[in-house]
Order: sequence, then structure tokens, then C-alpha cells
Amino acid sequence: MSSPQEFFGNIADLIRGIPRDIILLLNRLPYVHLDPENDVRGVIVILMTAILAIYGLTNLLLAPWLERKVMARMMGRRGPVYVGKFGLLQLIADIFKLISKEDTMPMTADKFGFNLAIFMMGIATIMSFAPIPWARGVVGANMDIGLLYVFAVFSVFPPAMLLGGWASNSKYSLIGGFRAAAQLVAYEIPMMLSILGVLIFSGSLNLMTIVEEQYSNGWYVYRAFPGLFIAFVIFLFASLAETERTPFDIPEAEGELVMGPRTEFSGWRYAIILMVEYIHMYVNVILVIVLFLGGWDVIPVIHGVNYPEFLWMIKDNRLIQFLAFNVKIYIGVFFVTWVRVSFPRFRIDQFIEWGWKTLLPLSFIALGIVVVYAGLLVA
Amino acid sequence: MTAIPIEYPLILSSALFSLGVFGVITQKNAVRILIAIELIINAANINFVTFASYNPNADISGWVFALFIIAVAAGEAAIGLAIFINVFRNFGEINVKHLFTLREV
Amino acid sequence: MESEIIYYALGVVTSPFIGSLILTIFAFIHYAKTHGHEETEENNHEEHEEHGLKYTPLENFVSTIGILSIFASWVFMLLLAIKFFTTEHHGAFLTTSYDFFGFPVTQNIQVGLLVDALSVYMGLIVTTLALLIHMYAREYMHGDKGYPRFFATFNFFTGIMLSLVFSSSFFELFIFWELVGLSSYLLIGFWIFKPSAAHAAKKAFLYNKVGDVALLSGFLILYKLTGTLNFMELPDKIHNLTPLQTALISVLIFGGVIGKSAQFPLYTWLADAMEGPTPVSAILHSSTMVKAGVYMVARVFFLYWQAHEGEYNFAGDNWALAVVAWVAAITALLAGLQALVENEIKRILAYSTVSQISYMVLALGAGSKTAAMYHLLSHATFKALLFLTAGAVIHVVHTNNIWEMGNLRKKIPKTFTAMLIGAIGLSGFPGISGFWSKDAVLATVYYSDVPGNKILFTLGVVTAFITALYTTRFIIVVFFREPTPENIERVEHAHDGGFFLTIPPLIMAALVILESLTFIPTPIFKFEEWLMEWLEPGVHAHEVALTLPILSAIVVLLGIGTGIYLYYYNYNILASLNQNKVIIPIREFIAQRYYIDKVLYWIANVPAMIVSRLLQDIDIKIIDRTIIDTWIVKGSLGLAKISDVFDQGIIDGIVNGVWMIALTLGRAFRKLQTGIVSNYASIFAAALVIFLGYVNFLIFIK
Amino acid sequence: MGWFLEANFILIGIITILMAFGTLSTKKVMRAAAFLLLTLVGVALTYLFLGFEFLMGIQITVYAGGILILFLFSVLLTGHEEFKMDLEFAKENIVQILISILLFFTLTALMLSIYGNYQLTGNELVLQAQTKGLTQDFSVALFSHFNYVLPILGVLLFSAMLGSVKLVLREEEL
Repeated sequence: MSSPQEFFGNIADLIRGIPRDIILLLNRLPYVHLDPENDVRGVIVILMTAILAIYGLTNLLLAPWLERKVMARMMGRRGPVYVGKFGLLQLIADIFKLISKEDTMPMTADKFGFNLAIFMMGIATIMSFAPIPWARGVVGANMDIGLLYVFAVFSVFPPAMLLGGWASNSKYSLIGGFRAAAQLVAYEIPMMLSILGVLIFSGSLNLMTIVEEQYSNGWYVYRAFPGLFIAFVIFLFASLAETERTPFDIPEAEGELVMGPRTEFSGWRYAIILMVEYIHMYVNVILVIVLFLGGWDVIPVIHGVNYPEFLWMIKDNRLIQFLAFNVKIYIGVFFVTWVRVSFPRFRIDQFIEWGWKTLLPLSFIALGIVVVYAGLLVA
Repeated sequence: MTAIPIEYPLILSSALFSLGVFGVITQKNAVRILIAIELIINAANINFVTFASYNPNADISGWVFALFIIAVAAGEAAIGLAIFINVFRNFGEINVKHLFTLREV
Repeated sequence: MESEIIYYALGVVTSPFIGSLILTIFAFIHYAKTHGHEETEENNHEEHEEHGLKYTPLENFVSTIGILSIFASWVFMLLLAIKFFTTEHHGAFLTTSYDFFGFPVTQNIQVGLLVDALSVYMGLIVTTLALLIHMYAREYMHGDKGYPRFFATFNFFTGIMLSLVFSSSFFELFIFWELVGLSSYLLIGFWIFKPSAAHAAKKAFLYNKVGDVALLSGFLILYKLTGTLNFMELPDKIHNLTPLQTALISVLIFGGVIGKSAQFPLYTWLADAMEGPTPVSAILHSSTMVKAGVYMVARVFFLYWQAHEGEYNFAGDNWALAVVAWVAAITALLAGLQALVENEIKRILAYSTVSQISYMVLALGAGSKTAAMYHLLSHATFKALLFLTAGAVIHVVHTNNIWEMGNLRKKIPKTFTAMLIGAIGLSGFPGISGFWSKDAVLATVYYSDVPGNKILFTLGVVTAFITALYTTRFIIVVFFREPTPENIERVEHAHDGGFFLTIPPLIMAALVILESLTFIPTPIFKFEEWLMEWLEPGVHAHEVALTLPILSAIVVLLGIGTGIYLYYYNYNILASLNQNKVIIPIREFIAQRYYIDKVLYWIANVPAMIVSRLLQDIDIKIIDRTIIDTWIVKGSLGLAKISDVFDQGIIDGIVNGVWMIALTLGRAFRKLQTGIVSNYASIFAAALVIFLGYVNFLIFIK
Repeated sequence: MGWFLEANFILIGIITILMAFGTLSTKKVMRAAAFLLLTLVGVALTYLFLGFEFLMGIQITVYAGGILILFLFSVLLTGHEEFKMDLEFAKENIVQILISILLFFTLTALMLSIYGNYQLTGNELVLQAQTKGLTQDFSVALFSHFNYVLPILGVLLFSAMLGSVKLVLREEEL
């Protein structure tokens, strides 16, 4: 290890090197002829993705804890304190509790749909970690269609919700499923429209490229002001709605629908659903950061301001980039919690109307401003 | 990346196509018929993408067409399902074997 | 650089249109809202307290849009002029042109913008005066129900004139030429409830059309012979024409000028056009419509010059310029005489305009574009000024007749000052702008080689005398003479108008003074030579003998002196002159406009009536009675009988057979249609299998 | 490592075909829709193998996220009938089943024979596409040479949207 700033680069190179060495070893066996450059690419991708996803998941254990703590403090309580230091291990204890419970399923439920919905959601959430850049060069799968991939994976949620709601064979679940699907569909459109402004500037769907562009030209929040700022706000609220967090947790609305489409799930299935919900929130926060808040970039560049050399050294340091990214994620999680504690729930018709009649035109306006700005930039 | 022979996607597409046709001519529920039609469309799409990908002249018009087809399928599904909902409202069912008001009885 | 100039020119041309478009839409909405309340004379002249001069929000909006769009045009024009005159473009053409629709028939007919010294010079005059007149119209039209309509049309008119100025081909010029006619029609007949206004508008339109036919045939012949209509290409192509062809085309094109620029014998419409609002008269006379003819001749001056080239022999073919010059000289004299006997102030100015335009055309006929444009500039300024002030006078005393005014100089001092400056310019008082430009025209005529140039010069000098005389006449009658008893009350209440009614005329007066200072020839800077350098590079002015300006100054001073003597000091002589038995018939002859209208009516009417009577007889006797009543009726009866048999027997039989076949087949095939979707789909799939199997079979065989 | 990709492709193809069969043979329409989702994902993976990852994203987003929701909603709105493929079904629809099987064979034979003709001329068809930088090429082509496609799609989808809204609204709601 030459210096701390190359630490993460070396780790990434190490991960890339391991499968190559394994293949070189395998080539010594009879009848095996493998090309160490081309054939290991997929393996590297899978390996990197797995490592980063595992990192993300472990990291994620802290998010619910943080949320509960912050919520408790905002409500004047203390939150979890008994398990581990400051109650840090509370979530692990919860998971063990859920897994060790009896595996029950309603008798009239549709078994196929009941299980399929859980698996689809679980697999999709974990898949969504693949193209996320954690620092320069530290990424699972550096794919051209990164953003589209994330949205494609997320778009499996509405049918899964509806399927799960239907398969439970309970009217609360079914209504919850309907609401979830309607909400997800309604808020996907302003979400998509608000990222178009980002795409105009980045010129790529690749999340790495998007972050690199922000690294050299400034974060998107304050560029093309106020076009991309409006887009940022829209994206933020739409992603809160996508993750069905309070104040947008209409599908599960305890007072009306018990737990929405999740009502009949229990035991390990409920654990998976909890995990899915948190990962969904987590990845959405990451998307907000990557698309608008500079991703792993540490110091935002301002057009026309020359930074001294040491600031660029800080910006180029991968370790600092990685840490900054994590800090941003926690700030995001804190923000989400804050919103959850502060606002009451919307009513379903208000909410859908807000999506179609306010956010959609607003996102068009934002897009128009960005287009005019980009046109001026080109001209 | 050059390993997959062209036969595989072609067979896959013809199998999907035949299954779709089978669905269209045997099913009674109109929504199921529409689902079968989606299968047929997907089979056609696979063929477009295949021949475009294997084209030695690197012509991508097949891909553009595939994109076009997906969008057309979206419109088709929306219109078709709207029609079925209307049919359900008027007749109380969407069993195509019972919907023959155009026939002279 | 060049593209910059073209963009400026585009800005100049389009901004009035944009304003006009907005106002038109607005006017439509406004009239739809007010349910198109008929404009009538009663509700149009709402009296308003002068001190409580309040614009309604509607008027504020409309006039702001109108003035702003013209202001934008003016700013663009200034930028364009600065760019053009500070860079070296002696005689260079800058143009963008687009093929017109790309039809094979219209090859080489292009639409574009032509920016050269002439068009920049003209555009500068048009935009500046239009801006001031728009500002004036803001107050003048106050309280009129047609306020939005007026500004929309007015802006449109300005835009059309600017487009005409920047036209790059004859075709384009003709389009805008006709549109100028249309918009002047709309503006002259602006007060649609007045029959006289409607009549004047129709008259202007029809008189213009007579000239336009000549113009159209002229440039179509040109197109046939040279194959192009572009001003840039024409000078090169023109050398292949014979002198006769050139002369013919030139004279035909001059026919258009006779109509539009009000030359003898088609000039009477201009006086009637005074029925329009005063801003319309001002812009019509100063810079736009009537000057369009002068501008066009200057634009295609190479054509006339080509006709004129070589030895000048009247027996031969080269007589185009002579026609121009003689028509102009005659018009100048006739119109000047008529201005002397008119009583309505606006009509006096109108005939004065005709006379002055004839000066410009005379300069063109004598072969000098520069002198014409020189006089155009000075005349445009002071004539616009005179009209605006005349309008102000009419506005405050509510009459048009000069004999009903009098001694107004103390009541309306600002207007009086402005009008006096304009009148001094018009009369050609030595040292003032009109004097220098008129002098240039007369010198050109004197030194030209047009046949009878000395006679033309004499006519011009006489006209100058008359000009000074009638100018003095109306100034004295309006401002110095004591009013008659029945008009005292009317005059007593007169006072100056509001801001917009006084400031634009004063600005114009300042412009006249500025021009006068500029025109004074000094050894360092001579305006005429500077202009000639730009408009006609390579041509040099004659050395003018000092006797000419002295003669001209004497004549003008004589005219002014006569006027003061006749109308101010010794009014009795005038009265006795009016009673003179020799003078009365001449006066009557002039006041009846030399019976030109009647003659024209006779020419247009009598032959047509004779021919139509003849044709009526032929129609009734031969066609109706013989051909239709006997031959055609009987023949068609016979044919009808034959076709009846054919219809009943053969066609009905075929139709019946067809439906029977269709019925039988339909009964047979009906069994096949089960109405169930799946069955159709099965049959379709089976057919697909058979078809694919057949194709497979074919490939297998191969 | 060609065999690895080949094996993967065959596996995914077989799963896709099985899912498609499941779509047609399952008892409940809702389940059929779920199977359709899996079929669509399988087809999307096929696109990935054919080097067109962009269409994979579009396929999943549009089909699975958009069209399938429509199906699920309309299934729940129109009620679902029980359906079962058993021996009696086979007896009733023997002709239709035969037609489908024949169709599969003729179609496959046709396509393979055309490919065979290709081979005879010495131009063997091989997969041309490279994955890297391809999305960019495709989008550039979409906005330059095929720039009419997206406007046409916009008009088409807009009219489809209006049409379906008009169809579904009841008379008194209009």
C-alpha cells in the first residue's frame, strides 16, 4: 500500500486481479483454455457487485437504527438502548426474532403469487446496487445504461406489489396493492422527466460518467438555476413517494388498511419485506445524491472560480471520496427520517392529484428551463 | 461474444410465436388472448433484434424497429384493454365464445 | 459582418409586422368582446376635456405596442446604417435570397433582402418619420373607437413600406407595391362610416390599379427578355436589349409611378385621400406611399440610363427619360396652380406634395438619382412636419377651411413655430433645406441633355415661384389674418395640444433646421457630393454656375413678397382679382381640376357602354332566340328520349342482376361466418401454416 | 468460454419458453400475468445476449413496469374465470393444437433453411455487436438518421392515450 489515497484503488485492482489469477491457475488443468482478459469480465462484475452490495447491506444495518434513534429524539424518547452499545444491534436482534418465528401463510392465499412477489422484490432490490459508483473507479458494473438499469429494476415493484396484494386474498391487501401500483406509476413519470435535465448535461446514462461530469463542472443542484433545482426537489419528493415513506405511505396507511399489501406476510417474509423497503429507500437516497448532489465528489466546483492545488488533491483522494459519499448517504437518510416525523399523511386522491397536476407540469417547466439554458450554452 | 449461433434465438422466437398463436386460437378470456398477442409481438421483436445483431453490415434499423414495436405494443395494450373493459361493462363478461353479436343468428 | 447587416435588416423589416400581428389579434379580441359595436360618427367624436386628457388602458396598451415596435425598427435601422456607412461598401450589394417555392416556372425569381446605400438611406427616412408620426397618432387618435384597428393597420403599412424598400427583386417589389396599395386603401377609408372616405379609398385604389397594370406588363416583358428580375443581376443582363425594348419597358414601368406617385393625369386621387386621419396623410405624403414610385425609379435607374445612353436623338428610340421629365414638369406646374386656389389646408398640402414629387421625378428624368433622393429627404421631413401641424391646427379649431381660421399664432405658439419652420422649408427660402435640394434639381435640369431642357428649367422656376406664393398664402391666412366675425369664437378657444401633439412636430422642426445646417455647401463637406459618392459612385456633379442659386433665391423671395403683399398688406387687390372676368373662368377651370376626372370617367365609361349595348343586342337576338330556343332545346329532347330507353332497358337490368347475384352468394356464404374470434384466428393460422409450408417446399426444390 | 454463454442462453431460452407455456396453461388469469412478467424478463435477457442492453432496459421498464400493470388492473376489473388445460381440453381443441405444432415446425424450418442458404454462399452469420459504446451509437442514430421515429411514437402514444381514456370513461363522466 503506497499511500492512503491509493488504498481504495488498490483494493479495486486486487478484486480485479483475483479472478485472473484463478483462471491462470485453471489453465494449468488439462482441456481448459480460458482467455484471462475477456472471460473474466463477467466474473469481475459479479464479484465487485457482490462485495459492494454486501458493504451496502452492512452499512444498511445502521440506517434503521439511525432512523429509530432520530425519530425517538425528535419525539422526545430515547429509542433502542438495550441491545449493544446505544442499541446498535437492535436490528440484528429484530431480524433474528422474525426469522425464528413460525412460517405462516393464509389458507386461501395463492401460494405461487405469494412467494413470487417476495422473491421478485428481494432480488430486484439487491440487483439495484450493481451500477452505483462508490468512489472513482469503485463500482460493481460500469454499464452504459446504468440509470435505465436502476429504473428497470425498480419498475418490477408495482406488479410485484399488486401480485402480492392479490395473492394474499385479503381485501386490505388488494386495496393496498392497487394504491401502491397507482402511486408508483403516477410518480414514476415526474421522476423520469426530472432526470431528463440531468441527462441533457451529462449526455450519458452511465452513473460513473454522470458523477465525473459533476466532478469537473459542478453539481447539478445549482446548475441551470433554477431548472435543475426544481428537478431536484421533484425527484426528491417523487422518490419519497416511490419508497412509500411517510408522508406518502398511503398504501400501508395503518389506520385504514392495517399494513397495505404487506398485511398477510409474516416471519421471514416480513423480514425480507422490511429489508426491501429500507434498501429501496437507501438506493433512492443514493440516486438523489448521484444525480444531483455530486455523488462521491467532495467539493463542488463553481464555474469561474479557481481552486488551489490542495483542494484538488482532496477532491482526487479516493478514500475521502468514499467517506464523503457515505456521509452524504447518512445525511440523506437523516433527511428522510426528518420528513417522516414532521408531516402527516396525505389522502390518496390528494396525493395522486398532486402527482399528476402539480409535479408533472412543474417538471415540464423545469425541463424547459434546462433546455433553454443548455441551448444558450451551446449557442 | 461471438459464440451464440443464430439458430438459438430463431428457434426461441418461433417457439414463442407458435405458443402465442396457440393461445390466441384456443383461449376464451379476451385478456388472455391479449397476453398471447404480447407473446407474438415479443417473438417478432426477438427476430428483429437477432437479424439486426447478426447483420454483417452493422445496420441498426432492426433495433430501431424493435423499439418502435415496444411502443406500439404499449399503445395496443392500452387501447385493447380499454375496449375489453367497455365490453365487460356492456355484456358482463369477456368470453369471446359468447360475443358474437355481429353474426346473423 | 455581412450576416450582421442582414440580421439588422431583418429586424428592421419584421418588427413593425410583429407589432401589427399582436395588435391585429388584440383588435379581433377587442371587437369580439365589444360585440363589434358599429363605429358611427356620433360615438366617434366624444368631446374630452383637454386638461383631463386621459388615455384608457386599452389605448395605452395599443399605442405602446405600436410605438415600441416602430422604435425597435428604428433602432435596428440606426445600427444597420452605422454598420453600413462605417464599413467600405461602395455600391456593394448584400443580400440573402431564397428561391420562390422552387417552381420551374418561377426560376430566378427570388425573395430576399437587398441592402445597399439607396435602401439604407430610404429606410432611415421611413423609420425616423414613422416613429415620430406614430407618437403623434397616440394623442391624435385619442377617443376614437377604432384605436386598435388604426394602430394595427398603421404598423402594417410601415412594415410593408420597409419591406418594399429592402426588396431584392421586381417580383418581391411588386408584391409589396400592391400591399402598399391595399394598406393605403384601409387607412384612407379608415373612417368607414363616412361615405366620402370610402369613396376616396376606392378612388385611390382604382387609380393606382391603372398604373399597376402598366408596371406589371413592363416588368413581365423585362422578365421575358432577360430571364431574371433580380436587381442585382439585371444591370448585367440589360445590355443585350435593344434601345426600343429598354425604352418601352422604362415607359411602362413609369406608368406604375404615374399611378402610385400621383403624376399627371392620375394625380387627383391624392387630394381626395385627405379623408383619412391626419397621421395617415402625413406618412402617406412624407415618406411612404407616394415616394415609393420615386424610390422604384431610382432603384431601376440603370434601365432608364441604358435607354438614354448613346447619342440623344428624338427621332430614334431613346425617349424614356424625356417622357419622364416632361410628365413631371407638367404635373409640377398644374398641381402648383391648383394648390393656389384650394381652400382646405390639407388639400393645399396635398397638391403641394404632388408638385414637389414631380420635382423629384423631374430630377430623375434629367438623369440624376442623387438630386431626386436629395429632394426626397428634405421634402419628406418638412412635409411630414406640415401635415402634423396642420392636423394639430384642425384638431384645435375643428375645421379644415383656411378661411375659417385666422390669427392663430398667439393661440398655439408651439404649433405655429413648427409649422412656420416647415413652411419656410417648403417655400425654398434661401439657406433652408428646401432651397438647397430644389436648387440641386434645377441645376440638374439645366445641365442635362433632355430635349427641351431649357423649357423644363423655366417650368421648374415658375413652379418654384408658385410654391413660394401658395406657402405664404396659407401661412398668412391661417396665422396672421384677422378672423372673420363668425369664426372669432372658434379661434378664441384654440390652444396647444398635449405632449404628443406638440413634441413630435417640434422634433421634426429641429430635424429641418439640422438638415438646413447640413446642406449648406462648404469647402470641407458638401452633402450632395457625399450622397452622390454613395448612390452613384463614379459620376461627378456639374460645376454649377453661381447665377442659378441666385436666380432661384430671387424667384423665391419674389414669390414670398408677392404673397405677403397680396394676402396681408393689400387684400383689396386680391378681392378685385377674384371679381375679374378673365380670372374667374381660369380659376374655375383650375378648381375643377382641369376636368381631368371627368375626362378619365368619359374614357373609361363611354366606350364600355357602347360595346356593352352592342353585345346585349347580340345576346338577346342571336344567341337567346336562335341558338338556344330552337337548336339546343330540340336536340336535347331527342337525346333524352334515346337515353331513357337505354337507362330503362340495359342499366337497370345490369343493376338488378348484380344485386340478385350478391344476394344469392351472400346467402350461401353466410354459414361460414360464425362470429367467434377464435374460429377466424384458427383459419388464419391454418392459412399461415399452408403458406409457410409452400414457401418451404419452394426452397427445398431449389 | 463460448460454451458458458451458449449454455446460459439455452437455459434462459428454455425457461422463457416454459414461462410462456405457463402463461397459457395456468388456471388463473392473474397468474398468467405473473408468468407473462417472467417471460418478458426472459426475453429481455435474450436481448442482452444479443448485445442490445439498451432494449433490455426499455423492455423491462415499459413492458414490466407499464403494460403489465395495465394487464393486472384490467384482469382485476373484468373478473377472472377459471381455466384448465386437461385431457378434455385437448380433445376439444385437437385441430388448434395441431395447427400450432405445425406452425412451429414450418416456421423453424423456414428460418433455418434461409440461414442455411446463407451458409451455402459462404457468408456465415455471426454476432456482430460489441457491447461497449453501443448505446451511444444507437442513440446517435436515433437522433440523426432515424430522427422521425420518436416524433411518430409521440403522436401515436398520445392518440392511444386519448383513445383509451375516451373509451373507458362512462357517458356521464364525459
